[in-house]
Amino acid sequence: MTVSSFVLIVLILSAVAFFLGRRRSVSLANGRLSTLHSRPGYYGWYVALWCGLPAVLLAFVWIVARTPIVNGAVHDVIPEDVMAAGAGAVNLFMADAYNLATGNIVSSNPSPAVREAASIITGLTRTVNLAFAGIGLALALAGLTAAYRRITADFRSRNRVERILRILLVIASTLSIFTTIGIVFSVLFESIRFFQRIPILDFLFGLHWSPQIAIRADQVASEGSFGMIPLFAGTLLITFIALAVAIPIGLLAAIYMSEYAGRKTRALAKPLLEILAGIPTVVYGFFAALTVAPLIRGFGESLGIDAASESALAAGLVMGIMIIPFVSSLADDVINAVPQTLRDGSLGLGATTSETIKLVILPAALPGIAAACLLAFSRAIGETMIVVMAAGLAANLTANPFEAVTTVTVQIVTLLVGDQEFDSAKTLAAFALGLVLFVMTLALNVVALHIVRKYRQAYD
Amino acid sequence: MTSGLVPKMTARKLNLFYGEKQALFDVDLDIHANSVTALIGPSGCGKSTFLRCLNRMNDTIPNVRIQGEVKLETADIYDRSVDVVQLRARVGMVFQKPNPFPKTIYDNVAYGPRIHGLADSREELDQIVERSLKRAGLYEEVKSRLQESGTGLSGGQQQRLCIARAIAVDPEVILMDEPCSALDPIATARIEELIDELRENYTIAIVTHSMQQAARVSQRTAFFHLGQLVEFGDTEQVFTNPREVRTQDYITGRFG
Amino acid sequence: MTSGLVPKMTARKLNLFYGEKQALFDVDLDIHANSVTALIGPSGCGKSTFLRCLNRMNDTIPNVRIQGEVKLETADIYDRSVDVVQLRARVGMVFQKPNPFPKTIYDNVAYGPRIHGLADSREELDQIVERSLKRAGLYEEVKSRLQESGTGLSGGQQQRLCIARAIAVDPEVILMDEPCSALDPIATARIEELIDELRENYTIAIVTHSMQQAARVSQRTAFFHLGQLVEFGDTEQVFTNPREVRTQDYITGRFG
Amino acid sequence: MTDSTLNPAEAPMARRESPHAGQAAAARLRARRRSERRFKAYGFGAVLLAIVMLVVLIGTLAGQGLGAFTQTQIAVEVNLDPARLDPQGTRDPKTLADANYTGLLTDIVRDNFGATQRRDVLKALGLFSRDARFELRDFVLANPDLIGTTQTVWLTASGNLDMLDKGWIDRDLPQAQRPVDDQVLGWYDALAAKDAVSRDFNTRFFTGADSRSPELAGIWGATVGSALTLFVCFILSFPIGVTTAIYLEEFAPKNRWTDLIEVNINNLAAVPSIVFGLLGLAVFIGFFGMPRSAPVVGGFTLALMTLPTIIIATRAALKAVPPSIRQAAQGLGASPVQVVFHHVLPLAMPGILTGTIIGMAQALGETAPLLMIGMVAFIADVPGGFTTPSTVLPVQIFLWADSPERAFVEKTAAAILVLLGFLIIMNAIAVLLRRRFERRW
Amino acid sequence: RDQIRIVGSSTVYPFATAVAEEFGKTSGFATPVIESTGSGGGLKLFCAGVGTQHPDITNASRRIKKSEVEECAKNGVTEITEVKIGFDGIVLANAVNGPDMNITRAQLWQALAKQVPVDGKLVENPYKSWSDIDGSLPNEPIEVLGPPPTSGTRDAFVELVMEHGCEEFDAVKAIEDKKMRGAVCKSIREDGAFIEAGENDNLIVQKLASNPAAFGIFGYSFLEQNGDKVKAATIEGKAPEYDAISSGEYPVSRSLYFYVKNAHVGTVPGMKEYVTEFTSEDAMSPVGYLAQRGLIALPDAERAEVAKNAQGLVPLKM
Ligand SMILES: Nc1ncnc2c1ncn2[C@@H]1O[C@H](COP(=O)(O)OP(=O)(O)OP(=O)(O)O)[C@@H](O)[C@H]1O
Ligand SMILES: Nc1ncnc2c1ncn2[C@@H]1O[C@H](COP(=O)(O)OP(=O)(O)OP(=O)(O)O)[C@@H](O)[C@H]1O
Ligand SMILES: [Mg+2]
Ligand SMILES: [Mg+2]
Ligand SMILES: O=P([O-])([O-])[O-]
Repeated sequence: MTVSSFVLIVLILSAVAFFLGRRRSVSLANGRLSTLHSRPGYYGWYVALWCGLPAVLLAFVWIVARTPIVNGAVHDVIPEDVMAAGAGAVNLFMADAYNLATGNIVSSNPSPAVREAASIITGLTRTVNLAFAGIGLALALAGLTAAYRRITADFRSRNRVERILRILLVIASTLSIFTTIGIVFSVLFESIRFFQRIPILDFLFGLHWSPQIAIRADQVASEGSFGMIPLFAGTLLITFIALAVAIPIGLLAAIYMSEYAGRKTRALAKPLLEILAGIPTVVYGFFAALTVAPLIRGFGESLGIDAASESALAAGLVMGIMIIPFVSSLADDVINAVPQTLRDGSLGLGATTSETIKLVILPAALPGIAAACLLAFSRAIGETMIVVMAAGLAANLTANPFEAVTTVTVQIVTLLVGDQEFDSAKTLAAFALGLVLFVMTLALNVVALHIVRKYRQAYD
Repeated sequence: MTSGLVPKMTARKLNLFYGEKQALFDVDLDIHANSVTALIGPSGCGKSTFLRCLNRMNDTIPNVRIQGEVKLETADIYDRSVDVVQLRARVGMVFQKPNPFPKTIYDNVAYGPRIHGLADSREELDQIVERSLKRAGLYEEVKSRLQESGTGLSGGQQQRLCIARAIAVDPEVILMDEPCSALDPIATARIEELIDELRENYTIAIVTHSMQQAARVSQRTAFFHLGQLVEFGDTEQVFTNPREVRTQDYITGRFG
Repeated sequence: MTSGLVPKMTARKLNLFYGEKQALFDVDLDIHANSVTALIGPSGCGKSTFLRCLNRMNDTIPNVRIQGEVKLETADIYDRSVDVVQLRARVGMVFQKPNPFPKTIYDNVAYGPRIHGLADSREELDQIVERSLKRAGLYEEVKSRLQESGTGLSGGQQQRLCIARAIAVDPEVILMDEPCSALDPIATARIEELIDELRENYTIAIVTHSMQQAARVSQRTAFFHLGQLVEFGDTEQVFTNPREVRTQDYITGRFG
Repeated sequence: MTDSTLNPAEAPMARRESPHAGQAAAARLRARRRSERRFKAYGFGAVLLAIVMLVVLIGTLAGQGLGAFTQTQIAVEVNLDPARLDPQGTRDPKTLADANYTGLLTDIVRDNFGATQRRDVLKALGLFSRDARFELRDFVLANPDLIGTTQTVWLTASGNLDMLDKGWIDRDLPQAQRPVDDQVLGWYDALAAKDAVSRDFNTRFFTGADSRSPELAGIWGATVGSALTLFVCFILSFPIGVTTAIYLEEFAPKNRWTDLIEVNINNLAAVPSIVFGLLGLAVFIGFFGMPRSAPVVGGFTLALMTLPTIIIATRAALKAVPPSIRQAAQGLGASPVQVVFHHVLPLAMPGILTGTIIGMAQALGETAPLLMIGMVAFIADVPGGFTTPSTVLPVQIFLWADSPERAFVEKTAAAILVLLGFLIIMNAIAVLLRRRFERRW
Repeated sequence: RDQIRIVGSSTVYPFATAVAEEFGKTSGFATPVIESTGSGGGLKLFCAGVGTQHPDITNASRRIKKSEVEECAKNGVTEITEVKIGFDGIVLANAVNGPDMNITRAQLWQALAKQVPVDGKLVENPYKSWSDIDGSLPNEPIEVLGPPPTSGTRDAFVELVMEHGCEEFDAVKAIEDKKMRGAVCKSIREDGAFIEAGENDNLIVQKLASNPAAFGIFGYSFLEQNGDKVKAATIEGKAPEYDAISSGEYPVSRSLYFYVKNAHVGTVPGMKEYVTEFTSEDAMSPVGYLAQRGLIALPDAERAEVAKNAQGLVPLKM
């Protein structure tokens, strides 16, 4: 039996368990449902969860454990010479055996050892699967009966079910912690290796970024310089420009849609704006580089400013357009959720709509608006393609938006996908940049959290 | 009889619909200057609806349709040229459900004067806030916590806060929708005193469920029933010698 | 004296703090089964706060700290083992500010019975809804619009809807925070009748600002002032022969 | 009685001046009015500006890309020479299928264009798509009895010819600057004069997968890949995101630990997407041994990236639900879980859906993390399931945009249009749902 | 898995995919999956080990490095077949309406280096316009869009143009320290005259089209397809034309490769056949379909040699 069919069977069993539990509670109630502690559905859920959850957990163990079990057995029949040839050969041998066993690849005439291994794989896999399926089904049935037996009229099934639900909620919310841990780990070790090569202070406070390092051993290396300040300055500049576009436009659009526009206009405009968030960034990149950048260059020249054809301004402006919906749609929802009584209270005192918005609605909706802006900020920090295409890759330390700059994210991406070398500082730098960016945004978020807390006005 | 009085606001053939449902039927009513007009009637008869028509607060409810005419002095307030903001500044309102802003008590009261530019200095604003809270009989209770949130007040305190907030704007007409519903007798007495005091300079319309209160504070009383204005006249006359049977029944509590 | 009655709920040395601010001071109070206990006192004295302690609605407010003991029959409701949900199903509440769900009128009333499984069939649920609305004196007004939103009702109608919603759950104790504040005399009479009727099988605590109402419907009256329980006794005694000067002053309206 | 007979003018009142009448008040009011109008105009301008940007973007794309929905075909005379196709005369389908169609094609260009020199033949073969030989084969297999006759067959034109036909190549340029030279131009004109050039709906574009030849390239493979990937992404990120938000906002005690989680989630939103690719590579492919380039892995990875958006939006929406509604339900004895699921969640639904729309839109347009997990790839088959190699729309766009062939410019724009169509369909459901849940209180 | 998995260079990607498609359509095997990861990234994946979870073939726009071979060996990837498939010309081009350019590598170095010798001394690059370097060059400001330091193309450009160009100057030759000299030769100026554009060559072409003063550095196939927009500069008097690159007369061209993991041959179906297809005359010859995609074919003799070694899977020795 495969895992998926097992899971399917367990699901069906749980559905049955639900109806059994429900029916039992109803029959216990003798037609007076109010004599039950909880609604019949909760009894059903209770039995279903006890039937399904352990079995599903087992399925995870199954998935994780079966390959090692089978591989362990196969290991015993691997011929000496293959063993001697190293891990790669073993791996290939295994691959051959698996291919033969599953019959998916027509391999060139397999050796007897491979044949034997394949037959072990076939046999053992079947055994392991049967064993797990057997245990799993037994578990499911045991859970079902145990839970079913516990049902009495005053059994607190709702509390039980809700407790399980809460545990599931807690588990879901720890996922973000695991993701963070995963991210930190996936950048930490490489960063440490980077800092062994490049002094951390040079990295943190260096004013020059030019990761040119010899890529061929026979090349004479030109030492790259790894000062991240220009990158962070560039990131800030572009993010600032993007937010300077997105937040006012997004917020004003949100206000207009929720407070001024008619229902129909809003129903049309909001989804339209949301399309902006879904246009692939390559498209924005082309737009920024080929339409906006020349305009800005022309504009700069007409002002007598020496504008580069690749400029922070072009990238920032277009990025701003891209993140408008992050602000407009989310803010529109929270503004819309402010109770009407507050609007009435203000309007009744003779405030204009705009005064009402500025003085009453926006403060009340502040946490949501702040969340929207933070999200927009985050998105701006993380954007790559537009910057690569429109602002270039040159790490200039400048505050002049008409000049080319680059961002941390862009450098991370180009370092990771560009030509790389094992262990070269150039490749490792990407991880160090990732780590520092992570820490910096964390600090910013902490500050933001406190500010929002401070100014939050809880209505009602 | 108070026929010597000037009508400050007049409603003529006022019909109001919530979507399909008609809530007011051909209401003709004058609200006289420098007097208190009480609106009474069973729950759901349209008192609040009528009151909200007088400063166009019904504009904020979707699907409301209004026919007829409402005048403030000589101007039709539903005329396109009318500035709703000015109208609402001149015709203030205390809502039936207290709805303080999620701001400090001080800011709640200062809100109106600020937007209308009624205070030229911080001190003046402080004075307005203090005076308004005092007139609403709330000052003593909250003077030490003016910087705490208005939503953390008790029900009756919130109601008085909303009254203070409304009178701080210094409107010409004050519409009060059951301003004492959450108040104890003493606070009620304070508000009634306030109403009496305000009457000298202002025009007041008040919705109340208490016949005693209507009799105590108002000069004229309008009795609504099922969206219709059944009877309207001098308070004394309405309470002692009602012309309509329905009024009689309602006042004596025989209705239902 | 009605000392022969069983206390359904008892509060002992109850202190409550909103953050730093103490709102209740050492309150000792028994709510007797099958009787109506009225809580009176000036606005802001802690009546609502006390009432909310009785079914732990204060738990939902941040920064509230409670000391002392509240028992439902013999169980301490602040005990960790207590199921708050079940407690609130047994001790129902009508809030001071009507707060209907943004759902239909029908669903507003049917919600409680649904989650508590009080109806075994759709018809039974219909009956419960109809009966509850009738008992709250609202049915006639809304029977044609049961599927419209509860938030589109007038203030008084919303208040009665909330009463109907609370009694539909069939709790043992009903806490009512100014249930008639937005009601006209006739509707008030209807609710008072309801309270009287409920008293036979239920325990009721009611906050009111109307001395008359307290005198009419309650058997026992508690007078609060500045967070303290000043006087507590049989209603007749409290109104005719109060032991404390403050009570006397309040009842006669001389307070201030 | 009423006082309607009374003339208000007759009874001028000596009353205190209202602060809302008079010169100063009027001036103040005018200023406020102006500020009101300005504010409203800003709002309108903001919406308009955003929509204009959208229209410009889409308009440009449509101008470039709509052409790709048609494909040029050319008609040629084919001598179905039995000696070439079926020397034995058995009409056996296998023999017919294995015949030398490239040779037949060479015959065709010789007969139709008089190309005999090797150079000319090659150039003339360049008029046809690389699949012309298979088209010929299919034609023969479908009509074996026509062997021995001469037939007119429509064959797909090459990308360059397609560009020429659609006018993207400027004929007036000197030969050296054109991708097609004068000889090809001459052939084309001859064909056009015979009405042997036509443009048909490009079904292959909508049903095929990637190809190195622009005239054969299709978007369906990437569309299916996107659908599979986003399905996995949604199935994971929506429930997990919403439940996380519910836990944090409604159940979690407010302490340092939950603050940490909150900051953490906000911070995850700022992690560059490629880092999620690294994580996906390490965890899903490296640790769990999931297959490379597969939609499951893509979905998992994008889900990690989408989660913060959904969580943040959901939390904002939950926060915005007034406490009075929670209290009302609690007062009736609803359990916290019931309060949330019966009341708060439905009211927060618009915000949750908005977060989902935006998060999914972002996931739909993302390429960088997919690079790490092998989805930036040439895949010539339409993916058959969650574990078969596949690519996604933005990757396809990215790859096509990087191709030298001129005809891919048009395909790129068309692929973007398809992606936007995909986005609109995906959003439409959510938008409709959202409208049903919207209400004010 | 039943299909070949290929990773590696984005430069080789268009050619490899063309072969893969042809292979898939005619051989009966599944069409290989080809990822565009960049040469270095591809080699990293390729060298990670033997087994079906690792790729079978990697493309590279440069030769495999010694360190990479060692890394491969460390992970058990010992037998690798190197297949050289042809050349990629790197061109310097500008908009068709811009000035014609006739330049040498030495002049290019002068235009783009960070430090240049002036009067025998190394100074920060003072040249603002091309004509500052030589009167024969156009009187236009120097503005060159080129690949970023992370790109293989950039390395090739540095090696083929910069390192070559600098050797012509005595002041450079005079530098004793090898490291120093390397740095002087290879460092590219950062004052804005050289603009690091992304890896998308189409974008560079389009940027050039809208900015006649600018030059760009990109691959030959893009020049071929965009003759209406851009024109190439001649370097040392040679225009980047097919024959000139093929014969090696045009100096700026590099070789393209792919590497086969021999251990996988026999396990993964079709690998041999794929290599055969790639090295067939049909594909690799000057009239083959790869040439139509812009690949510059190897000279005939070398091609035959490559095909023979490749089809025999002769392992690389370094
Ligand atoms: N959430 C809160 N936070 C802080 N203080 C509060 C809060 N709720 C009530 N208070 C304060 O506690 C005191 C008692 O309030 P409570 O609501 O119990 O009064 P009450 O007797 O019900 O008055 P009313 O008749 O006006 O409703 C008041 O001074 C009030 O301002
Ligand atoms: N927003 C609304 N949508 C639909 N119907 C409404 C709305 N507001 C009020 N109504 C209905 O209009 C009628 C009049 O309502 P109104 O609020 O004016 O009553 P009221 O006289 O103020 O009653 P109460 O004393 O209970 O406040 C009622 O039947 C009410 O249900
Ligand atoms: Mg009302
Ligand atoms: Mg209260
Ligand atoms: O992808 P590359 O050819 O630049 O390594």
